[in-house]
Amino acid sequence: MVRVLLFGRLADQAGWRERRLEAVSLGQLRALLADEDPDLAEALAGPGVQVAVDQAIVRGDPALTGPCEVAFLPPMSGG
Amino acid sequence: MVRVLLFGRLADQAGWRERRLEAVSLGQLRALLADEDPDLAEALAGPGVQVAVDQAIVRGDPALTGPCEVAFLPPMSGG
Amino acid sequence: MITLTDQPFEPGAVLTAFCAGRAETGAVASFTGLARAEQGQAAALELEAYPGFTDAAIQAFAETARARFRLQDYRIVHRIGRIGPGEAIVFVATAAGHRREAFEACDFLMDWLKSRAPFWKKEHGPGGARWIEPTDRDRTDASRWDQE
Amino acid sequence: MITLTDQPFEPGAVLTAFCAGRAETGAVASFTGLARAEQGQAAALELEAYPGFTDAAIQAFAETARARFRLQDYRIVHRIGRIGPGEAIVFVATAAGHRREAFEACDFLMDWLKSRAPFWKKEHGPGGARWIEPTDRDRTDASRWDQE
Repeated sequence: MVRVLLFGRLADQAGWRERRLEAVSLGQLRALLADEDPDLAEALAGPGVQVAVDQAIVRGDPALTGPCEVAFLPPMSGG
Repeated sequence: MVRVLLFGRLADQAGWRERRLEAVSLGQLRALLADEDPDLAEALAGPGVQVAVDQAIVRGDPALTGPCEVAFLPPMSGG
Repeated sequence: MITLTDQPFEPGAVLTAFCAGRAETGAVASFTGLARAEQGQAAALELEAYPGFTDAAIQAFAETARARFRLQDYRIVHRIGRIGPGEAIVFVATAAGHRREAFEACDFLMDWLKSRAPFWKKEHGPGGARWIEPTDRDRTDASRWDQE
Repeated sequence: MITLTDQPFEPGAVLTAFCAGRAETGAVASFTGLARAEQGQAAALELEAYPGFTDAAIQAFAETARARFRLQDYRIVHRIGRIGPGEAIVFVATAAGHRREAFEACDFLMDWLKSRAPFWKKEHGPGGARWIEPTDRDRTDASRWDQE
């Protein structure tokens, strides 16, 4: 089970901030989201959007093993 | 009548901080003080000691007309 | 110590607590960032953090500041959620033996917090809400420290 | 506003009052100078001012800072008399639209206050009392601003 979190403009665009999905890799997670909402999936892959798995920034298409948290982070604005 | 003020180490050396004397110029005031306490007069003329008449820094031997305040200011240490 | 809070806080009270009992400190610099009304153009600011991730990132950065400027201590309070005009957004205090280190560390922390810390900022104004990106000046200020 | 006081004061309380109602300020920098115990080498500090002259000199300098850094406001509180370890000697706060100006003005005011303001400072320690002159570092810090 993957806990998916969206922040900033990504959450506004999706209309949700958190949900739970089943996926074994980040790529599969992106594909599931694209099936439902292609515009959102495009935004999640957009420039400056970083992905954190269990609060650590990742690149590429890591495997998601066991329960984990995947966060999509738009460009940070500072405080 | 001249109100004479000493600050910092000058007051410690003199043993007083404030007194009243009659003088018509700064030079005459220095001479009066030198009669009583030559070491103090030397310190008052020492390097870095500034003189303020009515709270404005002066140089040389200005006349002291009417009631006024003469302050001897050793090098300022900052706060 | 680092605190993220969704409640208004009083920077002066934080400074009082931070200064207490510092017989060997000498220098405490602080910075308070207040939400500007912008003559009514900014009705409110909304700040989003990623709990856990944002705190950890601030902590890691603050520890580099502590080492770089030989700080004795630091204190950071950052608001999240909706912030009204005139309310404190951020408070940073640094304690050091001498003022140069305290000032530079506070400045350094603020440049990073304002430009690179993991927050997402939305400005609510009369014409609606918009997400804000760091300004060029924020980037320039923060990059001053990279060159050294 | 400038205050010289022979009573202990709380910098946090001064900061609270200074930040109140600032819906268009954005940035408040502050500096608090605390008396160091120096591991018992400094039992107390004694600061002498020339009432009227010292305030006027600080005010004149603060107004140059206000113009130079486009400050909205400033607040300076300076202790005089006998000051124990850990007590606040000086508090300076500056308010500006943006943080660079607030920080630089606060730094500028402190450099001058620590090195050139009309105070006379005596340190009471275990070996007696001695009058203190500005340090080389104070002079260097203050002269940074002369070259610009």
